[in-house]
Amino acid sequence: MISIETNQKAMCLEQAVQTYVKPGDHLSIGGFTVSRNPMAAVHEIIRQRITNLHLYAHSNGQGLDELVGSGAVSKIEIAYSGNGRFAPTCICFKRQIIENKILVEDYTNFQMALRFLAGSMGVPYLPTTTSLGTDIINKWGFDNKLRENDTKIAAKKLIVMDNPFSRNKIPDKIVLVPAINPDVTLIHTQKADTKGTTRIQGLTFSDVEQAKASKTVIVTCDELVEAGSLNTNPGANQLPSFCVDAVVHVPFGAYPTACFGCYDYDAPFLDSYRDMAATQEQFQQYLNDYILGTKDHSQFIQKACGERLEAIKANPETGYSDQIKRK
Amino acid sequence: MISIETNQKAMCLEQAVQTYVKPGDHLSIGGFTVSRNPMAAVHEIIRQRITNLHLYAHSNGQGLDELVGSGAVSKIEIAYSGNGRFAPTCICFKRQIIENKILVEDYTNFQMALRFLAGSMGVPYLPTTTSLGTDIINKWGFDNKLRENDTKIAAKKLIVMDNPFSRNKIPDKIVLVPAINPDVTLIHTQKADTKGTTRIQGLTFSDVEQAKASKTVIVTCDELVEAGSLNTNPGANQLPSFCVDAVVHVPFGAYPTACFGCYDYDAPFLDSYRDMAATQEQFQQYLNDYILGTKDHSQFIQKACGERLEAIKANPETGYSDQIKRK
Amino acid sequence: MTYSSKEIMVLAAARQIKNKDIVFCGTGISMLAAVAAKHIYAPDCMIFFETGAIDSKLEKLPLAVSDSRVMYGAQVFCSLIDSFCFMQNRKTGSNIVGIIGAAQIDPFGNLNSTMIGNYQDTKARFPGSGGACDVASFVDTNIIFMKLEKRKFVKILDYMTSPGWLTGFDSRQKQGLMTRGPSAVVTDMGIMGFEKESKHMVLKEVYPGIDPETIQENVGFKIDISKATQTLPPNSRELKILREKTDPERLILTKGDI
Amino acid sequence: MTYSSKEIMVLAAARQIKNKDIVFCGTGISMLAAVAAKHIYAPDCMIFFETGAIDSKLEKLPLAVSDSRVMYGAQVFCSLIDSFCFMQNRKTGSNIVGIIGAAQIDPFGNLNSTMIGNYQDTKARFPGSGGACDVASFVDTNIIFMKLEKRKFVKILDYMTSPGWLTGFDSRQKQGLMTRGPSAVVTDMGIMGFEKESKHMVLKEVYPGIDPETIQENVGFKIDISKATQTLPPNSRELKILREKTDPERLILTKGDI
Repeated sequence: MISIETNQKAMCLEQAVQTYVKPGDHLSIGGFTVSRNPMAAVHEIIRQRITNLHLYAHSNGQGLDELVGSGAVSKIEIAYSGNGRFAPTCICFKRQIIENKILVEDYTNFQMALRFLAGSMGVPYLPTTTSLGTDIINKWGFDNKLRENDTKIAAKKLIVMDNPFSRNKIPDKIVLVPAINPDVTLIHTQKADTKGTTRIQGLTFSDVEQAKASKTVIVTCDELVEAGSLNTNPGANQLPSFCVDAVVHVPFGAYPTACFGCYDYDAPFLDSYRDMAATQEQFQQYLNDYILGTKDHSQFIQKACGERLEAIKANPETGYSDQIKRK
Repeated sequence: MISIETNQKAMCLEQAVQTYVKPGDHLSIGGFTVSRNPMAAVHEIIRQRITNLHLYAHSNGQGLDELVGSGAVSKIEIAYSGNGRFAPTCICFKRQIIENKILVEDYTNFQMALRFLAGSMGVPYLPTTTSLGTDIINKWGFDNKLRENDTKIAAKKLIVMDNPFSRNKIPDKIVLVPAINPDVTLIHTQKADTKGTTRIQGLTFSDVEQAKASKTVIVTCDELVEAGSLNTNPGANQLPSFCVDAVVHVPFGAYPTACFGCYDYDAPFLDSYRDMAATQEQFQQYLNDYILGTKDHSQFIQKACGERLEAIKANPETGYSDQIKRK
Repeated sequence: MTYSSKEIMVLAAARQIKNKDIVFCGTGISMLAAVAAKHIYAPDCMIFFETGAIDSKLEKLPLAVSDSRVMYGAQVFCSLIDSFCFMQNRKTGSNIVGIIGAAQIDPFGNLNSTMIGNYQDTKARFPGSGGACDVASFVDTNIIFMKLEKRKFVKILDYMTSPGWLTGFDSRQKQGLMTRGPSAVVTDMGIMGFEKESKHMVLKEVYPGIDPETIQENVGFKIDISKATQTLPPNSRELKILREKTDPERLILTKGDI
Repeated sequence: MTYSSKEIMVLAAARQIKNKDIVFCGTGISMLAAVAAKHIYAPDCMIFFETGAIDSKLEKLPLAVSDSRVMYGAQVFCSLIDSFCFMQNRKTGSNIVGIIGAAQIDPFGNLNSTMIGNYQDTKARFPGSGGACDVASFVDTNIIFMKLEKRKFVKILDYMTSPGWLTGFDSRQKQGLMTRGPSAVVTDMGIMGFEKESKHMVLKEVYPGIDPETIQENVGFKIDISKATQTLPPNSRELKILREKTDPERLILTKGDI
């Protein structure tokens, strides 16, 4: 009972990115600060020199910063751009905003999560009461003209309206945040099967909503298993195969960020990245040496992590590593 | 590190219902048609003769029907009232509507789920596009006067408004469905710990949203485990302890409905229930014999199921029983 | 080979399912049709339920959409909300086929599964929408199951639970619904469709041995029966799989409502 | 026993946590304060993160709210949306205490964690709201962490990321926010509160050895320092647990931003 369509989903990363990521696409990437950034896929986008991307991320760290630093991104909508203690604000992100090289639209954490949820639900917006009275509402990064010209961008950043169900004005005002429907979403996960059934272990962040909101989805995974073999525990799976277009087996695909239960973030590398990204010249050198100068993710890891690879592997009981130096 | 509050949550069913369910309360019950109805708790409400309840259910079967039949319910908001092949429409429910003994407000499945979700999110409503042009929108079971008099009922059944983010009118109209915040929610689950951490195995239906939307929550469970022992697999748990007020150990607490992995629905009993509930007189006799005439759920099961109990126990591999006669 | 009207009805619906389809079905005969489709015609179609069980294994026939038999061996457990979101989202929505039943249908395929009488003065009561209105609102391909009876095929519904083509022509889009109305009404005597422009019900197929006039007699409003073709009778393979694999216990084939 | 200003700052915040509290915290020093509270004062408080880890075990100090160390041994994994819903819902909302930091604060406890300059012409950039605006919008008890510096305590924010008491008095309610503004600003020299009516910042406590005048000198606007009391110095038990159990690797105590 294996269909043709089924077999076409498992492919190499080069092919997946070539097939599904186009210049100018609205791209969404999963993960959260130091965890499960889809780094292998991000690096492949950089290698294929795909540019002018409109990036959606929730609270992303390394993946966002490298994409932005490489010049692949022209606009970004986001709640948070930081890499934990390693980079309280993402480094290339910070520089490119100050140098006016990317346009940013700022939302809150809850709002970005609601926006992906709205996209996955097929509704144009979801209501909340967060951010009333703040500059999240008052200051817009994308002006009306930009919004009119690109119909993939929401017609408005957000709308404040009266609560139509109000009794005694509780609550009185509602903030409507617009849905996001990316052209393509990249997520990295611990396990997937060759049909596309996807299992995220540990926290899912907003990966599930991002994927469900998206027109196409690329899943990279640390372990690729036989079609149907995840069906023994359906409650542990998040994405049905019909939500996924490409499944790519990439061991350590989130490196240098963490993948709960598989490996930890590579703290020494993230510390050194801070220096390697300190200026655009240095970052270009990093790109040349580490990304453009390597053929694929396994070569990148050899260069970036080398012998530390054993140390970042997770303790199967706790899901993180006690070996990696974090200070 | 066990707190006083922790220990107070595990209690007997009589105490839990006495403490948390009051006449006139807005009550929500979990489960779906033939599965995981919180039957033991429903029967205890009937035994304690708590009345004038405003009932919220999603797509409930046996629990709803017995509550309604017993006269405990005055108003009900619901998507579906049926018991699978055993009662395509719930029997007492049908009779009491025709006899004008209860008031009903009809919503759709998706709308009821959204209403609980809205309640759990603390927003007054959620938007959707389902039901445009239908009598779900045009015909209201609760009139404006009733809605004005009971401020726990939503000010309006629903509101149709223009899509404020509309581009090319896609979508053009939006249906806003109001949040539900029950006074108390009853759910039955396979496992909970004595602090209140709750694990539902199999489909969760709308139990999680109902519980999170509620001011108080009573969880009955087939297995009560030591505080913290479910923390070894946090991804399998749905409700944190701080959402739960009372945890009650009730083996077969969903009987005669099914509890995935534990036991199946008792098909012969559900078939005979159809006859026992056929008239109000017969149903009163059923109540006297089976509910009021039994002291607790274990006595009820003895009477209702007797020697079939072995047959309804689930095959641990499939989660259901191959022994129970379903024809 | 002889067969019952229920059997041809189930198979007639099942034949419409393709391998690429993601099938949403309700309880009873619509579930039987979906499972039969998977067993006979479209092994790669995925069946899912409003309760959130996706791509269920269905080794045994469930008697309700919450039956533990929809859970065993499923691909993913989702929430109720997720189930309906799959119908609405950009990627999966267009591949979803709904199969639902009702108590009444009108000439434009609008359905009543709520009540008979005045809403404030109920004469008969059904379970309510459940997911029927939602699937009828959200999917592009919706197949309706109805036993052919005059009291079921009525000119005016007592209560419109689920939207069909509303009042015909472009009334459905005008109300804001973004998908197509029902594509077929599968009955125990034949299959109805809807006229391209007016969206009024027409007879598309009659089952072998049924006279189109008999169908008209059982419909409470006038339909065009002039262009109906004959449905292929079930062959022995179809019947064998339906009887021996899909419902060997005859839980639905001989019991339960249509 | 000697202690650093960072240590007394962490302990001053941690002392405000009670056993019944459900503590929401961000990265860095606010996380350290939450974990210290659980180790020292309120073993039954539950710590949760915007990433959805509820009641984390926290055997090792996480370096980000997505760190795998927040996942191990947690009670429940929720979604990001769930985390913020717990703040808003009727049952759990009032027990939640937020602990957040920022780059700038104004006299009414409004915060900037987004940028310096004009929004169309950025001079310096911070990570953005993350969950800060949400927690500041939703919870009744919000504790703010700030290093006391004139460039951080400013009269007018460059960008208001998170709502405090807005322009004071009842302006917060008038904007539609349904909860109270911040309750305390914990700095490395003392603790600020907000005047009951006007909601203007006032000095509540000074740490031992700090002159209230010095605090005023480091605040970019005038505050009432006349009613400040002295904070109890950390005792040896507090310091011992903080140093040996909460951050034995000194990941935050000697490194990282406040």
